[in-house]
Amino acid sequence: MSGDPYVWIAAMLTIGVFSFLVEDNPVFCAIEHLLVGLSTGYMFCVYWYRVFVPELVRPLWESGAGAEAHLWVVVAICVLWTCKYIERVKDLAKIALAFWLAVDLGLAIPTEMDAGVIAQVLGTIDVSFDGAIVNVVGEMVLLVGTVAALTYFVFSKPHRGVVGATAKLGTWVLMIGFGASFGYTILSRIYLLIGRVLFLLRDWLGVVG
Amino acid sequence: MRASLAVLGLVLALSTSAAAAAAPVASAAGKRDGEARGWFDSKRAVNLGAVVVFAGLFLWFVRTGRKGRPLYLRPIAGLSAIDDAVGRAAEMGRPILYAPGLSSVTEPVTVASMGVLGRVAERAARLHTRVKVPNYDPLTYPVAQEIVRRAFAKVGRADEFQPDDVSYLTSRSFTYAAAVAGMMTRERTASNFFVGHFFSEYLILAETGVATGAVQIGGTDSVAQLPFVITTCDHTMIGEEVFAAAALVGDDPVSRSTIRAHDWFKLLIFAFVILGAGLKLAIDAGALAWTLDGLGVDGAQRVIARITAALYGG
Amino acid sequence: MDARPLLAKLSRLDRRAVFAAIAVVVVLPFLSPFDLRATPSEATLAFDAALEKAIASGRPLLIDVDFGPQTVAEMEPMLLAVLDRVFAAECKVVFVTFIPEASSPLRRYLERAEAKHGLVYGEDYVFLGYGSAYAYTMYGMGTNIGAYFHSDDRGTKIAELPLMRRVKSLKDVAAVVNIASNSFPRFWVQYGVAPFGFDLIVGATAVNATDYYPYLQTGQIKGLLAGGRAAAEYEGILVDRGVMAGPGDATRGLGSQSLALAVILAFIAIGNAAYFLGRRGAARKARP
Amino acid sequence: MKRALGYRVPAALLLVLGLFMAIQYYIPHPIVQAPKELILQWKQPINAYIIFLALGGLVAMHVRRVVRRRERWGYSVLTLAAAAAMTFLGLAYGIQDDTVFADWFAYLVTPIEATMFSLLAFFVASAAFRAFRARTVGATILLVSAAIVMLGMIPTVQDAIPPLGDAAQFLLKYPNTAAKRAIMVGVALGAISVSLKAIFGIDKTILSKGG
Repeated sequence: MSGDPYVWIAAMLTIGVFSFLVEDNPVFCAIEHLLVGLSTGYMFCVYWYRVFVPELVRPLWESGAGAEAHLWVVVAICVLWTCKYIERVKDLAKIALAFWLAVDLGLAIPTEMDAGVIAQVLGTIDVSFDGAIVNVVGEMVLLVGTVAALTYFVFSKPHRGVVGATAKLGTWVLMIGFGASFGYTILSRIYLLIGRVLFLLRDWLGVVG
Repeated sequence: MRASLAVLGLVLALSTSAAAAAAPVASAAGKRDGEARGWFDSKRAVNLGAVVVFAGLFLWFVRTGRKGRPLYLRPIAGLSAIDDAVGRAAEMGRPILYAPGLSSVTEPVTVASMGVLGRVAERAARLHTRVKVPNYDPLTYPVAQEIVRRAFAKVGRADEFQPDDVSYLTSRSFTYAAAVAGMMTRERTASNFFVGHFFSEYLILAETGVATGAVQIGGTDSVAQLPFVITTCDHTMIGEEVFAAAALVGDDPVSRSTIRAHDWFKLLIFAFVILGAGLKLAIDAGALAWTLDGLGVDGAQRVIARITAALYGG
Repeated sequence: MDARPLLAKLSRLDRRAVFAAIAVVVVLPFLSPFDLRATPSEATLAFDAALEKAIASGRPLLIDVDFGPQTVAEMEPMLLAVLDRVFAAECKVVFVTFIPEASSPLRRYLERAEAKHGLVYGEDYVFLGYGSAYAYTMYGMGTNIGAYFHSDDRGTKIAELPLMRRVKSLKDVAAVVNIASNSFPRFWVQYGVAPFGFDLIVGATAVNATDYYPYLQTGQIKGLLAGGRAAAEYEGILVDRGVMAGPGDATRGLGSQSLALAVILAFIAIGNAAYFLGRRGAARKARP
Repeated sequence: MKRALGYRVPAALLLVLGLFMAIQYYIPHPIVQAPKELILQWKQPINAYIIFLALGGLVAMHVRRVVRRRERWGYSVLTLAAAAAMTFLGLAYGIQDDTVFADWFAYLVTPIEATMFSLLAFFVASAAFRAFRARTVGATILLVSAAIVMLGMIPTVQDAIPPLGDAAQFLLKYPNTAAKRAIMVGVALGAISVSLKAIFGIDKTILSKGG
């Protein structure tokens, strides 16, 4: 049995969260609101000490007006974004939002094409029918399955006739894939529970070696 | 604006394809010191070509979309179910929950989710139903609030919009899961929407929603969570269907028309896959070497080696 | 005894009965533990081979640890096994993380490894600490690590660390090992491997791992430890190779996991049996 | 002027900077890469600032709930107290490992979040029990595929019936990859299309023309 008060508190909180499985209750509601509050404080301090001060406040403070010009752009964007909360100048915030959108959406175009389309298509055509029968069948399933599943995502043709049949096959491939990864995921979820059980049995109660 | 758009599209297509054509010259210059320093990274020529082709198709269908020709698009399950789900919540006099996912509003899937949110909020406003939007991302939070406010105003019920319904909770995934699970159970939301990018915490939200007896509509691009969306939602928009739903939801013919660009590009992918796989089989089976020798092409092995390296280098 | 009413009742079973069964089955094996050995899968063997190749090259490694305390049960055994392997082979390692809550647990693991393997900080290993805006920093580290990490986790300037003089960018490392419970491996592929082409070796949770099989197939990642079970497989490999004294937590967890899977399958079978009997019963009642 | 600032300027910035961020991917020349590097480095501090504003919004909401004695306002007092305490501890004594701030995180936040995460073990079981019913062809395939993988993952079953383990590996390696690959391609095309629509101003949802 652990003597450390922090371990006892953590154990009580753990049991409190598990109680949500039985039904929603005031203890869980309290723990949830406590968690939101603590996370708010945690996030503020971590981003303040680890990002905001070292990356912006200190360089600006030390070099004053002579700071690298780009830091003033950061300040400008932050000011523009603050306008969202001031009714009269609300629209100015859209400039900061547009900057943010441009950076992410602009960069998404080539990177999505690389990792999402080209890599997957090159992977699909890289069929190799040498080796064991199960690999040959597998490569066939992979090739046909990918094409069929992609046909399910055709929008401008009604799913009838050949397109319909291929899309149907595609749905089945999707279902096999989802079933397989669902089954496989159960493993890691159980490990999470094992982690908490080990905490309660080993660190708190000391029942397990 | 329309003319400048078309001109810009052309300029983009021309300049990038010109750059692609000039690739060998520029990249040769860059190659000398090993690292591509020149004006074009030839390793990314294929990517550039693909983007230019997609952008070309996209701009072409923007043009045809402007002509307003009706285009067939197959129904998307999640989309048609929105009205029933909102109606159900209105009948029961209980609020709707819309979780826009954990990614920032600058991620494409969250941009799509904002489009769907606009449609849901509009329908809810028309039926005097509250829409609770718990946010994970600090940037998505004010944008979502703006969209829901605009939906209520558009239906002439700006006064019924409660700003606190669209709230920022936290940027920690399991704190968010706990808070939203609590919200669903206590506010007894009648219909839940999960549209956007989710991580492992998704199943906590969805299973809690199922336990409250809510109707659930899900749509996500996160491949890892789709198996859980399928098993917890009455209607699911799988991957690209979320983007298609966002294009359909605005009833804007141009947006609708851009989905044709996706399908035409898929056609190119089908052709490339069939040719590519066929060619690989021919190479493996030695058929290609045999035919090249037959045609008297000398150095067939060098040609095949280069094809293999380029296409199947992997 | 007509089973139908029992099965009908079972199909509408309250989900809390399912919860209770899972709780019992997970706790039981820890009260009477039994050691279960798992046969390594292809992905685990690829992980081992890729790590061995990187160690054999003699060049330093970059290990990016992105798991918080919540996924310790599945990810900690992976990290501890990798630490034992790389430090037993006197491999030089630069550590980094992109999630704030990973820093303090990682410091504790490194302190234990430093004591166990007699390491010298700054020469045998360096911990650069937490870098935010993950995708952009990964993309930036491809060309210039110093631009994104001015100093290490302990505040010492990069230039003063001997190991960092050998590792200016990701071109100077034999491989990047990413032990992550979130989707950062996907960003390493998109912003690291795609532009710069180094070897990426991934340890992930079981659910995210199914996302990375396509990357393994295309060679974008060279090896994959998929979830706690793969960690148990890798522990087995290292025990047989004499690197680890005995099986770690992952192997012990296999017992709980196997029983829980069996219980879930039983519930699925019951649910379907009751569903079909219910339908057949209704069909018979419908006939005049 | 308000009209311009309201929509046309942000739209133009989105168009120009969006195209630049796309095109820079193909041009390694330092003249183009230097500004991009700079922009990427701006992300971190701006991101922090935006989080501070959102946290402020959260605190304001809880204060309103307490002041107006809305339903469950007592819990909001708890949230505000916890946020104040954690912030005070962090600012007053720092956030390094040996501080009370780090202890509170390790012994209060972490166990709650880890336990929330572990609830998934229960929910995945209840979802399987409810959803894996052979109602339709698709549901049956989902069920059979999941059952094979689960059976194949149990070491004793895998050793007793080796083909089951191989079948599980086969399902995970081939059809699962095919499904994921098709979804990834579809998602990538969708993402590129949404990006182009936003950059070219065809989809105005986010920058919300008017209203």
